[in-house]
Amino acid sequence: ASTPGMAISQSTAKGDPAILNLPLHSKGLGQPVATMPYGLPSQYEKNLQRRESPGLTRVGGSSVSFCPFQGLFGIITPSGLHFERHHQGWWDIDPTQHRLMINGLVKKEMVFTVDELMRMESVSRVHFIECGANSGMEWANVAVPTVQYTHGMLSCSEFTGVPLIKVLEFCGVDLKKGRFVLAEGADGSSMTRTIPMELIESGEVLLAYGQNGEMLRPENGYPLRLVVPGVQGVSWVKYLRRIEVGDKPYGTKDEAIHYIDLMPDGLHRQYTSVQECKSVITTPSGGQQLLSPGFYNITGLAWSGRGKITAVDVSTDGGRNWKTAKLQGPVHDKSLTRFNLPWVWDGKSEVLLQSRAVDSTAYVQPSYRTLRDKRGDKSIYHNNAIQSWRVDAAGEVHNVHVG
Amino acid sequence: ASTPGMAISQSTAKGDPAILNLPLHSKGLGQPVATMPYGLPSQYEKNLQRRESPGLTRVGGSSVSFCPFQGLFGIITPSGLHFERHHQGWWDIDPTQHRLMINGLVKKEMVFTVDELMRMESVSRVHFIECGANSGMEWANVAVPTVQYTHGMLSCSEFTGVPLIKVLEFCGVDLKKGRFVLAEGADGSSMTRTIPMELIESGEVLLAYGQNGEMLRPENGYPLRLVVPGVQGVSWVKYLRRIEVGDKPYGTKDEAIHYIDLMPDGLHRQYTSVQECKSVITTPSGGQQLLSPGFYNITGLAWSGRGKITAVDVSTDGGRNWKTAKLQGPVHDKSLTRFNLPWVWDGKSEVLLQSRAVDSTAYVQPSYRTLRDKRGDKSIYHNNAIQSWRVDAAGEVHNVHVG
Amino acid sequence: FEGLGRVATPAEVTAWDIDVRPDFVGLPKGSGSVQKGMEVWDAQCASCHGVFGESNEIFTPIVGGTSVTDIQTGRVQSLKDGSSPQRTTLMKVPTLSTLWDYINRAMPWNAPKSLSTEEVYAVTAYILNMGGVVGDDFVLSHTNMAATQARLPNRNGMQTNHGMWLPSGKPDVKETRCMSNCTPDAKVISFMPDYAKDAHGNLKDQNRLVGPVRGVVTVAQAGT
Amino acid sequence: FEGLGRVATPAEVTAWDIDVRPDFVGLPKGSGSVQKGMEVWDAQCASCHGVFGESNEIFTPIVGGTSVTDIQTGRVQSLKDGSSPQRTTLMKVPTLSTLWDYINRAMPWNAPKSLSTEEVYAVTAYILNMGGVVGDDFVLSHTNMAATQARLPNRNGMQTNHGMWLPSGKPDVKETRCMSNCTPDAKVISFMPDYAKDAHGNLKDQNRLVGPVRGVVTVAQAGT
Ligand code: HEC
Ligand code: HEC
Ligand SMILES: [Ca+2]
Ligand SMILES: [Ca+2]
Ligand SMILES: [Ca+2]
Ligand SMILES: [Ca+2]
Ligand SMILES: [Ca+2]
Ligand SMILES: [Ca+2]
Ligand SMILES: [Co+2]
Ligand SMILES: [Co+2]
Repeated sequence: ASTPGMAISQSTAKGDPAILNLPLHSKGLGQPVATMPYGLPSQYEKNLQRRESPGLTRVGGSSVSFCPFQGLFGIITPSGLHFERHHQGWWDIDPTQHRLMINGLVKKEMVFTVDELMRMESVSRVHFIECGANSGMEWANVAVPTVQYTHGMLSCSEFTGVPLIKVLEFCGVDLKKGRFVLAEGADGSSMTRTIPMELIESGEVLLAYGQNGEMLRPENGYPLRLVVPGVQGVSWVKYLRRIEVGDKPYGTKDEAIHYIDLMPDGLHRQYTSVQECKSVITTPSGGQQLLSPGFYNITGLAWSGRGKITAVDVSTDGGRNWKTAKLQGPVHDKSLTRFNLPWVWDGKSEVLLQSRAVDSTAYVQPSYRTLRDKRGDKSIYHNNAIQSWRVDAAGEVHNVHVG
Repeated sequence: ASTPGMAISQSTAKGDPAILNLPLHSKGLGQPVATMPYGLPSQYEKNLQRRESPGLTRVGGSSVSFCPFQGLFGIITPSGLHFERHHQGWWDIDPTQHRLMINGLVKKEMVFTVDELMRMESVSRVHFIECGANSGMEWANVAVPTVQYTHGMLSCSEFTGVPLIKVLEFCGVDLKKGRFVLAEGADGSSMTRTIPMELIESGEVLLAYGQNGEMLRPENGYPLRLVVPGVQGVSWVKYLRRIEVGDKPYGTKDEAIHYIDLMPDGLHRQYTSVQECKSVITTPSGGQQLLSPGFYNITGLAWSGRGKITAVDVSTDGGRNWKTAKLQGPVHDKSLTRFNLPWVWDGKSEVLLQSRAVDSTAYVQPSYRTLRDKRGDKSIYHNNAIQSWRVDAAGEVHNVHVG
Repeated sequence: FEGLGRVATPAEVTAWDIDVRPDFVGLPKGSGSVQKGMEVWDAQCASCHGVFGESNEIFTPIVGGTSVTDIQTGRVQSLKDGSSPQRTTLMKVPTLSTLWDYINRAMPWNAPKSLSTEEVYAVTAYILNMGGVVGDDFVLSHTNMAATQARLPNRNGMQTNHGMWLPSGKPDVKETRCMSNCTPDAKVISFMPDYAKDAHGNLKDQNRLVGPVRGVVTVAQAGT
Repeated sequence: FEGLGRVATPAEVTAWDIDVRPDFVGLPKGSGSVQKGMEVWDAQCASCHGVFGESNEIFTPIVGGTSVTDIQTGRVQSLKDGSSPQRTTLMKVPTLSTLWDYINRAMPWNAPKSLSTEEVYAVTAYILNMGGVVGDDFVLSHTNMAATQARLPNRNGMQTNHGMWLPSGKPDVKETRCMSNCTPDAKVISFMPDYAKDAHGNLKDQNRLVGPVRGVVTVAQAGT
């Protein structure tokens, strides 16, 4: 059950050469500080990359690159590995030339520079962003091998910005008539999405410029993007140039042709936005090989667009029996939440791993059976079903569906 | 009071050319996904770099590079901008060849591979790391111009790893006799520091491999470093190769020749480790120029090695009067904590900005006067005095001491 | 926010406020013929979307999968019976404003916002013509947009009575948090077929060199 | 942690367990003379630390600032009266184990762990000799390390009765959280002198191109 090439310490009678023969770095002088004024990961970490799923999309400018959760820790996603979803490519925009316009049902239609937005009172909050199509390839069948491709249209960052409501109030918003907002980007498609005013009134929707301590990355909307906690990524409009306050939804391309969920009766659900409670085991996960029998930490992520994660249960027998995992690390509202459960693999048994999250509204993450019973298997979006990984007798982990 | 080159929108009668003439990115197709399999900041962000302070050290392999807090947001430090402090240079170590040895007062002296450490139950926690010498150049006088150099030996990350106590218990540690631990690195100096067992018993000390979701960066100890929350950075031994359990402190070079604090009576305090409660305003801060009169967000960071931040007060008149700021964003134990206070600058008055933090032990961050009365001004280490920034009548911000 | 921001000029709002809503608020006056639309399409759209809007090369097809009956009912039958292999744009779009607005802001993909108002009307008309929604002599204009929308094959195909617009909405499923003896009949019902094992490259190279696991070798490596 | 880790072999522990404590636990048997130490120093150390250990080029000086009286009292007088411009290593180090251990593990800086045990004893002896702590004919060995340590100029210079080792320790100062009319006499007592304005480069280039502020121009720019 062990794999060739694994790096357990190869002791000779005397001991491990990696200990007995001091390595070069114990016997020499290293690199000076600021060799890398902006640092990068180790050369040994190159396998963890954003990757496309072959065959999923037809052209890179309207495509997705997936986040390599098979090798990540904690809840913060390194910005260099944040998933990407572009509809008309990404840009590195000169922030001195970027503007935000507020128009529509406001007393004063106004224009702000990035300087001005960054002078306003700001907040910093940790939130997940998930594409509505995450896990979308798997509605009907197993389609992809690893957690990078099953769940990698997901990331979590500390965002800094100004609550949109404050800026709207400053412009004299008409909250009685103005129950919807159109957010519009400055990219080729000038990407548009409708946001209900309730969300904005909650104070949670941000005009964000900061991500994990620095400015947003170009791929994520530098210098300004909308942050809409709990809601699918397509609403987090990048390169945000305009906010219009209106009295009706806007029926934009990505709410009338895409991001609509086909139900078994042939009707589409329109304006489905919230990302419901979901979880996935990241280690061990599909395409991985356990090293040897013994102790393992089953670990993964849970999140909910409706609130906080309150519990995650883990099953090693395909859902028959469950144990409650530990929520390690920070637990934030509408944020990735890390869970861990100790586990011993006997080196010979087949195992079916599953995780099931519960959120602060008491919603329990559904099985594929429950979800398909209601929605069929053609809706593409909002697949939050319980994920199963099969550990075979040789310790290889496979993506499977259990029903 | 306004500065040349500032980017307020230059409206002609018809409007701003940046709006009226659609930018290229609104009229073209951008870059495909995964153009950067590991992404980087915008080309317009290059000014924010790790930098050395000229004249501070003599050679780059034993030096420090400072984190550019003048331009950061929230509490997470981007790993590429994490401050560096090396005593014998940094290395990019092959993780398959790295080992951790536990020896001394344990039943079984043991060796672990990185594989094995990463199989253990892990935790993820957000903590600050601050060099004991941070702000050390400023004990007697103002010495450096910006917050990067006054406070930049500081960073904050989400760390993932195994509580050291669990591994020691697994080795059968003798907690009665073994009241001290020696942590040793694998670099040229095989850097050593003594850690009191009380700290380890608290469960807070981690054998960490993860930092902000990915592996530690080479400059920060890849693939393994000790995380000692609340304690000065030199104890967070990088490239960790060995933990020895002993019954006495080890009097290592960095606890008998450096990281000792000279008091006015000519005695040095030895084994000073904790980083006491401290704060600093990052915007506006030294070397910056306010753009124009009007609204600003006074924002900064507070932290304490003794616990959580419970309050931050801000003064705009050099400490005469104080207002309590908002603690925006996550508040964690022994973590950077972001504070914000709205403020209007009239465009003509001189202003003396200060911040003062309070922690969960009710300790109040001291003034320079209070601190120097007790410790003089030659101790180099553990300067947690209140920082003052003078905004002059033209809106330029200067580093000053107020007494 | 004293001192921040300024009032937008009318010309600025005009430059950016280009959206068109389902009730046609925002729609500029104008018109364009199917005839003219064909010219635009063949010159500027067909290279990506195919001469008949059928191409699946650059994006999913724009046209196809709808019937004359669908135009009458406003419900696309093939969405229900699954008879169409793929969902085309015309099978889904319920609002004509959406097509007009999107073409106007985003197409052609590599030169968005380069079309005149007339060209947008015209090429929208031509797409409808290819889908059999309007005739060859049709001229689309701001005066007949509403009437033309009333012929869209899937205009009655949307529902919004679900709990997924707002985080406070009511979920459509309710799983129970069973802890033991929950699904005695559960078994594996789907897995990756062997021929697809290498479809995502060598998974060994997509996992870390150390850690609790290694990536599985899915592509034979040179020299091994 | 079933199945994880293995027992270290004696050879492995020997290879890595090199630390020497103030009570000399860990000190290998051996000896080295001042004479031999001078050879080592001149060949392998002086290039960085200076022929007399006085260099301030690569690191602060090793030797200097101590007196015969200090050797007697075990307290370095110049630490109190500030008569020495800089603190040298010998002015601070209270424990001889520290010097031995550090040279053994870390020096020469560019070739650490290359010295023999004899060389470490010898060069340690030579440093003490340069500092006037031992005579020219002295031989340092494991048997006289303790006695030699009892001559270190600052051996009595440390205190540990402070609250800063553990986060639970008691702070040495107590500021009050005054909120109004707190320091009526407060004034600026220190600021950057004008000649140092450019010492850290052009601050304009160390601040973002947008934001609430700009960096101040501190270095005249070409063409402005
Ligand atoms: C260079 C390739 C290219 C050209 C030329 C082009 N398109 Fe497109 N078109 C695309 C791509 C790619 C998308 C999908 C964009 C996305 O992901 O949002 C698209 C989307 C569309 C859509 C929405 C389809 C849907 O279901 O979302 C319409 C309608 C459309 N194009 C019409 C046109 C028209 C009309 C023209 C010419 C005036 C045109 N296109 C020219 C590539 C092109
Ligand atoms: C290539 C330059 C170089 C050479 C050669 C070198 N050193 Fe050093 N030495 C340094 C540096 C740099 C430091 C400070 C390292 C640090 O920051 O921890 C240092 C530190 C020391 C210290 C500790 C001083 C203190 O106050 O921390 C001693 C003792 C020392 N060296 C002795 C020696 C001896 C003995 C040799 C020869 C066997 C030697 N050095 C060779 C550069 C050198
Ligand atoms: Ca789409
Ligand atoms: Ca040092
Ligand atoms: Ca509009
Ligand atoms: Ca194949
Ligand atoms: Ca030892
Ligand atoms: Ca100068
Ligand atoms: Co999406
Ligand atoms: Co330090």
